[in-house]
Amino acid sequence: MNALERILSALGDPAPQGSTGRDGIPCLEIEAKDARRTIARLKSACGFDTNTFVTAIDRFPAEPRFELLWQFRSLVHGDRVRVRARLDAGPEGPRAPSIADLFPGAAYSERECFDMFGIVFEGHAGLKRLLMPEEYDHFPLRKDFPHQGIEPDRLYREWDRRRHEKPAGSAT
Amino acid sequence: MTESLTLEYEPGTVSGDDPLHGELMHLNVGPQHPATHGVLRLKITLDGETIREVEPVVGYLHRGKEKTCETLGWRRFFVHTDRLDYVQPLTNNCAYAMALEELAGLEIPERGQVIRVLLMELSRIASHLIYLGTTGIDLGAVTMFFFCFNEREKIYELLDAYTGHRMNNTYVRIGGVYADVEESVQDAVTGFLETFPAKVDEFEKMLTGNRIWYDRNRDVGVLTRDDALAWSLSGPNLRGSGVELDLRRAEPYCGYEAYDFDVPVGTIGDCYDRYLVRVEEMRQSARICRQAIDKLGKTRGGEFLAEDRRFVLPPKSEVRQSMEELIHQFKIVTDMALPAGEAYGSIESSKGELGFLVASDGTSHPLRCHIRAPSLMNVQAIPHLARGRLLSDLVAIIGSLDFVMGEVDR
Amino acid sequence: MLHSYAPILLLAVLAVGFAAASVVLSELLGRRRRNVGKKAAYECGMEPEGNARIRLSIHFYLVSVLFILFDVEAVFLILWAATAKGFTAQGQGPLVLVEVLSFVLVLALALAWVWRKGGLEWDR
Amino acid sequence: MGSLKPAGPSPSEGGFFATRADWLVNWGRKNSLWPMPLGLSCCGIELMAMIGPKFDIARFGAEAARFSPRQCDVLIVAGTLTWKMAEACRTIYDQMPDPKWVIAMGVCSSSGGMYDSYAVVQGVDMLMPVDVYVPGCPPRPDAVIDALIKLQKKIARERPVELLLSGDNDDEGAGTRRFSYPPNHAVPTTRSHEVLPPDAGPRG
Repeated sequence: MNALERILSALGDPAPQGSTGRDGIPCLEIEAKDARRTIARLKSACGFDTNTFVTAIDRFPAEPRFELLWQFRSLVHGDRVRVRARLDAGPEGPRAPSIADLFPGAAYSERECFDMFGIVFEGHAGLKRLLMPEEYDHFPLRKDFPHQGIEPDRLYREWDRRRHEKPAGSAT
Repeated sequence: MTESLTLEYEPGTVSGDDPLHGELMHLNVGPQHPATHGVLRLKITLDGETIREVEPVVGYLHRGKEKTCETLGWRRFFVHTDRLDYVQPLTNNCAYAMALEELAGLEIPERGQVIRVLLMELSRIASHLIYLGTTGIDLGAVTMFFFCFNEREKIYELLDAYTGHRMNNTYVRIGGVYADVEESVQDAVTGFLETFPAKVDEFEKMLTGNRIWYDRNRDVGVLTRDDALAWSLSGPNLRGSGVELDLRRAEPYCGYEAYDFDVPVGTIGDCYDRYLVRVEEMRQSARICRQAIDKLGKTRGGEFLAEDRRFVLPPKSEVRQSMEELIHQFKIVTDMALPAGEAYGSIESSKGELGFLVASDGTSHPLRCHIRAPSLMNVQAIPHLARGRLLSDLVAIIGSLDFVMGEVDR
Repeated sequence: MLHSYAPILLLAVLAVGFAAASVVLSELLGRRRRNVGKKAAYECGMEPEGNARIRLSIHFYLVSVLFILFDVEAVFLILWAATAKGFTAQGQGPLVLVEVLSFVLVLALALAWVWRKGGLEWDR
Repeated sequence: MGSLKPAGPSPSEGGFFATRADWLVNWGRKNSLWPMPLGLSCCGIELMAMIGPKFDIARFGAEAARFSPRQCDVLIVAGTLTWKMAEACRTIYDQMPDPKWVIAMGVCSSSGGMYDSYAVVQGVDMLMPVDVYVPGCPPRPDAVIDALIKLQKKIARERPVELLLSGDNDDEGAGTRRFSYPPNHAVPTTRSHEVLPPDAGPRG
């Protein structure tokens, strides 16, 4: 009874359509809105107790543009599952439910997804940029962002100008 | 200009019971600090010496590796994987190569796998030596730094003899390794393996029974079994908490099922257990290296690189003779395309589960290459472990979680 | 009497001279470049937030007072030790010993009281 | 960047006392270069190996690696400097007492190295004057020791006492002089496979 059947049987009623990827890891295709329900069921029913990563793929020309990927591993059964959901970039950017309360380990991965793709995770406690400076206003890993960046030294020059106007040496 | 210093005193958050309590101090253990093992910044709120709140700020070494992979293409990204977890460059190469081979469905010849196991285990020893050296010097054992770096220099010499460069040697290719391990390198490694276990005993004699080391590490940063799983920790940090999960045993790759080694597991899950687990792992890695050297001896002259010309460069001699090999080389060098699809390959690196999610749309440039960094999860666990402890315990916790910023920030 | 202090005075002069010379020379020779960041407090490369003058917990003060208490006791013991040889030569050895022991005993009582009251534990 | 002026006064001009004093001051400075190890990435590991037992820089008086800029003479930028870290790096450079020097260790700090991405400073000389560049990724520790020796030779040629006598010492502006940024290579260029959104105007 391979991993895919075990998961699909445990997920029960509206079983998402699953397939086994090239690397032998079962993949589940689900809708973004019922991601939390499925993942909560995966954690409770199927024994997936560790979140390996949360990441996204920007399939730029295709619509819906972003694809969110969660991957979990079960210590008891020793197998993995990958859950994927397609997000379309709405007017104010793609939105997705956060699973940071179910898996505390996913908090930083979600912050990185927000930082790199602009996917807003609803319900995430401290959703701010993880890697780029907080005032950075682009999303680097989107396909339409140039590799060398747009004016990468703007924040540094502003800091330098601010520094010269208000010398930091004065007693604050 | 001496303006009067107005000492406006606002009580701040005084913890109710003790009126003589001081205010909270906001301290910044910033990106440039010896104890943070790289460019990690910790915003700490201190109540006296007790840490009230810790907030790690990462990203000071974010070089945009995943974007670079999409720009450079699969083959040329190999050089960048060395700089991910820069204390064990060859392990990152092997992880990346395995993920690509899984996507391409490529089989590696037996000798190539044995060489990879040897390189990975030597890198694991080197990485644990850096852990021991830097954590030792942070907690006051200065000689530990020089002992460990002395051993690490010997490993540098081995890799220098084999690959020609001490560090960041990018010697793994898709389908195997770049060159064969000659007799001289094999003897050098054997020589190193004879003296190394005695050195590890020396380290243990210095630290394990040491009263200061024991008090600074025992019951500090205790990580229970469920917390470790919930915070997605893996590797020595997870095994320190009593969970026996080692990908070399749970999901064997590269022929690891043929080696016998045992997996050290801690009990309480504090800094001391993680230290014991890592020191024991160094001995086990030396054991695996010895078995790998025997296998190398047996398969001398065997194939160390696959023959599949879609991904593996033909040797130079053949390229000069035949036209097909020239065309193969040209096609691989310009754009080595991987079949469309998605694959996740992960190995047991010295920090935990290092994985690569590679998604290809059939061209030579990846659709997505996500690097699953174990060190990012280690940094994420710092606030959970350090809250309510003394500031000096934070140094022990950072040292014991053993993360490398190149992998955290990618 | 004065000449017995000569070595100490010479040593003091040499010490002060060396310190003054190095400060003056480095002030003169070092090329002073006043730039914006130089006077700012160093906090690992970041701009320091908040004020460094905050009210600290009372336990820091308690530890320092205890240290001074037993440090001064050590100073008296050193002085006593320096002159003890002279007294034993005059035959008053045991008397001198009893005196210093009573002094140490009083302070030992203080130490015991502090210990029992829990003044020595740091993280309560 | 000490007080080295390319067309400095010729030795004979300064008079016997100044040159002898120069020699003494430079001898003292160059043999006690306390490094400020700004270990950012892989070069930081080679920097530690350099301080380690085999390539010991204690032989050059440079092993007192303080981690506070207040007690350091030479800033060794070891590793990839990103724009987010650039502010901290420039602050640390400013907070070092004069005279100070900078060694850019490794190709990443010398010229951005293998990275021309959106987050990497294309060379530390975009932020501060650099005295010695060390090629290599990471450079072998003996290459960095060679750089240290080159820096010592450079210090030996300086003229601190002479400047003192000629009164040109208080170079007020050096620190706050607006350092002119060399051309910013991080201009976005279209890569062969990169896809442009249909409405994107001309690049750059």
